[in-house]
Amino acid sequence: MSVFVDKDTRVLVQGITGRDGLFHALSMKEYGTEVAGGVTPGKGGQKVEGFPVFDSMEEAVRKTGANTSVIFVPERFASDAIVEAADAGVGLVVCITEGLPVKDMLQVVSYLERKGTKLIGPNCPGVISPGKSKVGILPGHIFREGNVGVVSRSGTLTYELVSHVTNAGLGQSTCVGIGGDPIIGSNFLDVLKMFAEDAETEAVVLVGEIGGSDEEEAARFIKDELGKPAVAFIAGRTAPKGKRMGHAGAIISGSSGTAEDKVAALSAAGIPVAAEPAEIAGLLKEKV
Amino acid sequence: MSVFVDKDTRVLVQGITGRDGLFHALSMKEYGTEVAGGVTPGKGGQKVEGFPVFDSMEEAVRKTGANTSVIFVPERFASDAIVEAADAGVGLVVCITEGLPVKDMLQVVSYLERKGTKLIGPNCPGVISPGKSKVGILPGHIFREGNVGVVSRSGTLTYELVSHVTNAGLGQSTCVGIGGDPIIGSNFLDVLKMFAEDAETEAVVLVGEIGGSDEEEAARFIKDELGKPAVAFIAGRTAPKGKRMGHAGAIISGSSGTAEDKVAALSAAGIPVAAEPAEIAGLLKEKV
Amino acid sequence: MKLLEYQAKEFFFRAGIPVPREKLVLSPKEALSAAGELGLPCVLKAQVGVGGRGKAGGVKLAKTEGEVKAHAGNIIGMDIKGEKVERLLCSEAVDIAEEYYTSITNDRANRALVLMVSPAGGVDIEQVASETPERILKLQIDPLMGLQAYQQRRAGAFLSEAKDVRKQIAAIIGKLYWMYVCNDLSLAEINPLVVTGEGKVIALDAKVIVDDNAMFRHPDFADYRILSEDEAVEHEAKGKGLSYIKLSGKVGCIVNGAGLAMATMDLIKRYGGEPANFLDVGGSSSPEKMLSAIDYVTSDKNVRSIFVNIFGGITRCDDIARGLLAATKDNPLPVPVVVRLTGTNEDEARELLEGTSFIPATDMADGAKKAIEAAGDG
Amino acid sequence: MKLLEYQAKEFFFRAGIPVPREKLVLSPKEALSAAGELGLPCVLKAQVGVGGRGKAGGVKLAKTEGEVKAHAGNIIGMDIKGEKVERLLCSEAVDIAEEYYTSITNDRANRALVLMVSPAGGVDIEQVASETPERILKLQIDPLMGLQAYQQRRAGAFLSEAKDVRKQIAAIIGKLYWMYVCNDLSLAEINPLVVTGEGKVIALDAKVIVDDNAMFRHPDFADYRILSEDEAVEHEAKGKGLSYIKLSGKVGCIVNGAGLAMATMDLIKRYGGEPANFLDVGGSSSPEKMLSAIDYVTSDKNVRSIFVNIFGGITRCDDIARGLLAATKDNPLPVPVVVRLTGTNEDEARELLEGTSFIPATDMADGAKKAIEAAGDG
Repeated sequence: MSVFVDKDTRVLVQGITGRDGLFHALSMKEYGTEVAGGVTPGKGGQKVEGFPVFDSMEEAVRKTGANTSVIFVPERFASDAIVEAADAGVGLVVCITEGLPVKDMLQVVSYLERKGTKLIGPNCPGVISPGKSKVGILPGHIFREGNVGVVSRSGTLTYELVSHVTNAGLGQSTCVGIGGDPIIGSNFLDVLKMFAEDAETEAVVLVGEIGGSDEEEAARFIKDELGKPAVAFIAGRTAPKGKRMGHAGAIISGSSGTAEDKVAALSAAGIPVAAEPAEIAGLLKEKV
Repeated sequence: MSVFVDKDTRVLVQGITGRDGLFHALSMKEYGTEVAGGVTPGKGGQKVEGFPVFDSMEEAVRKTGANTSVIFVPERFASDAIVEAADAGVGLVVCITEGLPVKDMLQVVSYLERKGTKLIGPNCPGVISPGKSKVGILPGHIFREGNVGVVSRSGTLTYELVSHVTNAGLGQSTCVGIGGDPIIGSNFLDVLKMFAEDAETEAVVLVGEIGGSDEEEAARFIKDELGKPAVAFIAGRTAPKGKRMGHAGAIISGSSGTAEDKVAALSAAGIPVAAEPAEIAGLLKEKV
Repeated sequence: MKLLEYQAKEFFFRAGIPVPREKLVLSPKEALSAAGELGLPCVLKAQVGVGGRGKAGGVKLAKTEGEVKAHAGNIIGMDIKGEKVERLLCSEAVDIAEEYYTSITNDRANRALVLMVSPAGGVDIEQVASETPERILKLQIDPLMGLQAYQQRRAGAFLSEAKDVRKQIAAIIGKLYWMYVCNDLSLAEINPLVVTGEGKVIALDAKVIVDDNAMFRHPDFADYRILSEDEAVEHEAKGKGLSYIKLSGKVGCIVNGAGLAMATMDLIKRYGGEPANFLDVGGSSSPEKMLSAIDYVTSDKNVRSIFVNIFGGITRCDDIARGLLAATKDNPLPVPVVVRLTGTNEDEARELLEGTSFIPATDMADGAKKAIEAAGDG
Repeated sequence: MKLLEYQAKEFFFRAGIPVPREKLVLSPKEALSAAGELGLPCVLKAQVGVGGRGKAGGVKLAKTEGEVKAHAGNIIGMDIKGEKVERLLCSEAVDIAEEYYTSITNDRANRALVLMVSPAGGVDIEQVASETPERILKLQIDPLMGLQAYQQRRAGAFLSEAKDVRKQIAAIIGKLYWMYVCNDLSLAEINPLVVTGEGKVIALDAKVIVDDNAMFRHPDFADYRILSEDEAVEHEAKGKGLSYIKLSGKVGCIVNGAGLAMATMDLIKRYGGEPANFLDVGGSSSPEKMLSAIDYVTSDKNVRSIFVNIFGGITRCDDIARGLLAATKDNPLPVPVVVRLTGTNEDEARELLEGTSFIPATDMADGAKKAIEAAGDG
């Protein structure tokens, strides 16, 4: 058991003939993920680096039996690609592309919920269950099989934290980057609920940042319902007010969404918060 | 047990201060239905014929604990009224109003499905479980408690058929008029599925008419899945092609949707079809 | 409300869907001048609401001015399935390489819009559906998401191998969808959608039906309403709350409820008569409504008797009775009227009609038989 | 993209939402002539992107021509939270009977639009939310159904007892919603929405933010972009694929990834330094991007050192190294640069930088410390 992906994950890459799509198709394959092929409208019938290319997700799913898709198409076409994947029947869509319009995503998220299709992202690094499967752009070599679940609003900061966890001899069950776009398919709560039910996950690392109140909600869930130990890191203690720090949601509006608030909420819920990335492994070791 | 309504049904009348709304609020109450009050925006706080009037469904549900609504507001406001009822948390909405735009209804039906709110109509006479509750405009005195489930696309034709059934000494478990608008909330299949699971329903009368292929689908379901005897009546054997016979759906387009096709499909599924309304009771008696 | 081709093409044009260069004309003279503008050869197409105009000789190719004049003269005034041709669309002749079928309509069973395309264009799509269903692609359109770009691409790919043609089709389908949604249509059909010799995709014919229930949102559409004689009567009746459809029999019907009205017609036929009309007076019938109902039925000179069949639910039988009495107060009815009233306030109604010239009936079958007899029908 | 008040009011006006009669002016002279047109008294409002202009003295009532000239002269050129006032909105004075708060925004947690109204208008809504949450009504808007008429009515009823006022509010909220949807907004706020002495409801202030991700659908909106000096730099950087925000410290940062960039700033602070900026070079960083990143950071004259912190995932460390080398090939860097590269191709990168003036760091903490030391900060 693991979360989102496992050995049975069969991936289609939407936008496989693009530079990033192909690079990561190869990188996923190298990691051991079963990459069934890809889709680029108008380029069906070709092969790129051995991957079959299809014109549509419907055809690709029908011919390959894939159950997952990862999206690298430009932002203007990304929401259509998500819906096409859901309609083609895949159970999980990972959208790497960033910057999707809010209006489109509000519709997409509501639609996918109705269809029962899970979505990670947009604007996310993807998901990995070390030793089983990787769907996205995470650098596979820093991960290691184990029992720590990681959920994060960030990309490279996650790698930084994971590398400390791995170096400390702790492996990961699943690591999910939920994405930094204004509207995302899976938020902290969605992933934490999955970790709560995942037998392989024994402890959780939560990587948050300024903006919104997702960390506060996560703290409440961890305290009341997760049933497993958790530690956290919050980025943005030095972020100025009213400035969007890269991610759409990473902004302190008025006086809400500060790192202090989040650290306080997590601490109050009994969740240790690392003062710097290197501390995360130590805190985690005390818990497991 | 019964279908859609029972002794616990508590009704709010949307448009209770209108002529039809008030007339049928009284008629339902007289039949024994628990009418908790009604809603007319801008007229909250009044009482009409003893019924409390509220400004909004939210307030009305909160203050009365009603679980059902019946709609008598003009067609331009009816889809909003349906959504308001669903959002206020009622489990069943019966829309008597006819002539709702298709675009609106496509949205409403999809939305209510997601919310888990049942809808009967628009353009329907409503539903009655004799001796328990009546929600709509059906004339209560022609019904009688019993074990025949009736489902119909029509209004007065249903009364005609029911009166034959009642006069023959057979009572009804529940009688549902599903409505004649282009898009309706509950169709034959939805109601037949409920009859299949309803312990009180021992046989079914299906009242169809020309147009569409709902009767054909119903025939398949009755044969394969209903598990109870059924008889049918089809109106429109003499209807000309290409003319809309009152109901939006009652039209023979090209060569499809004819009464002959429907009678043939029902007969092929082993469902006796009455040649005229008076025959229905005799056919039913042979079955039960 | 069904539009005529030239009106539907106006919708297409505004939506940016390519159509041939065309001109509406009302006479052979106008046709000649239109042909002069458009160039020869050109196609003359009868503008009628009924289908099958091609087989009926209502569509002709004209290669010379003489042919334009002759064909226009033949088509204008022609009777196509009971509809007199008054308008002619003069259209540039198009070099057709491929013909497809495309439509968006409302799928009642699935309660969703459906996009339907087929490479078998120019023919009856129902025939294609029953004989070669694999040549039709149906795509449901989700009410939340609307038509997706990938669905447009899939439709394009289903119709053609050529990339450029696929792109044009996808774009046209997108425009057709927006036209459908923004105008509250219940059908938007292009049959055929053609690829010309030069590889351009254009809508050669156009069929548009507006959702009658949404007409209140488009008050300007009333100007598009062009009715045949029968339709004009039906439309006028609708304005008075009556669903009236004229048929060819002798026994007039006045019924409350569409289903019961059909069943009444069926019963008349069953007992050997022929119904003269479908007439649903609807719910909450007022005496005024009954008066107009009688007017419509008796204005049909074939009618020899009337069967009034009312099951009182909302409709109160005494209201109906009063309406009948009011209608006969000043001038006696020209034909016998059989009355069957049951349900709400039926006793009161019976009393009201007692001793009048209305013929009472005990039930539907009795009423139908008496009406047929009175009409001398069957 | 956040609009200035007068721009937001243009959106309101086009959407049919009542606003006061107003005129944008750029000088006291223009203010005088505007006041002449609008009549006295009038209100002069500084047009700035930052909040709190009222407290800062950027909004003044002028009762005489003398006051118009004096206030306009004071406000134009005024510095409000670092933003220099260049534009002034001259607005008719409104007789205020009631003040409400109304907004539509995007609720990230619930992934839905939310309509928020409060009878406590004219003040900070966050304060209302924390102190008297019962005075705020929040209604979620379903993406399929959109804002429903009943929700508009409910909002109106929450704000006022008066039927006519309720109706006006419901109508304004409906227009606000369509304005929001059609223009891809991420905030549409009216604070205050006022009832005048005559019972007319109008939007006295207006705040509109456009969803940056949807700007491609509204190319004309680019004309609305008015940037302060800092914002202009940030916007220009964005065009080059960089998220750059200038801060006030001495240690410049160049990082890949927004989260890691914030964590890097936090670490510099933790070890006693002050970050000079936030800078995320994003994924797939090319040598060109590194060059511009260095340009931005070194254009800040406070910067005494730079910490390049890269975790290679998509970003290849050797690309970063090549970018750094290219940037120093022609002219040496004006400040010491500490480099920490880990992840994809890190060995290759290390080799590339060996023997150059770049100061290598083993990890984040090491890099932060070395950069602080190099800056002489802390």
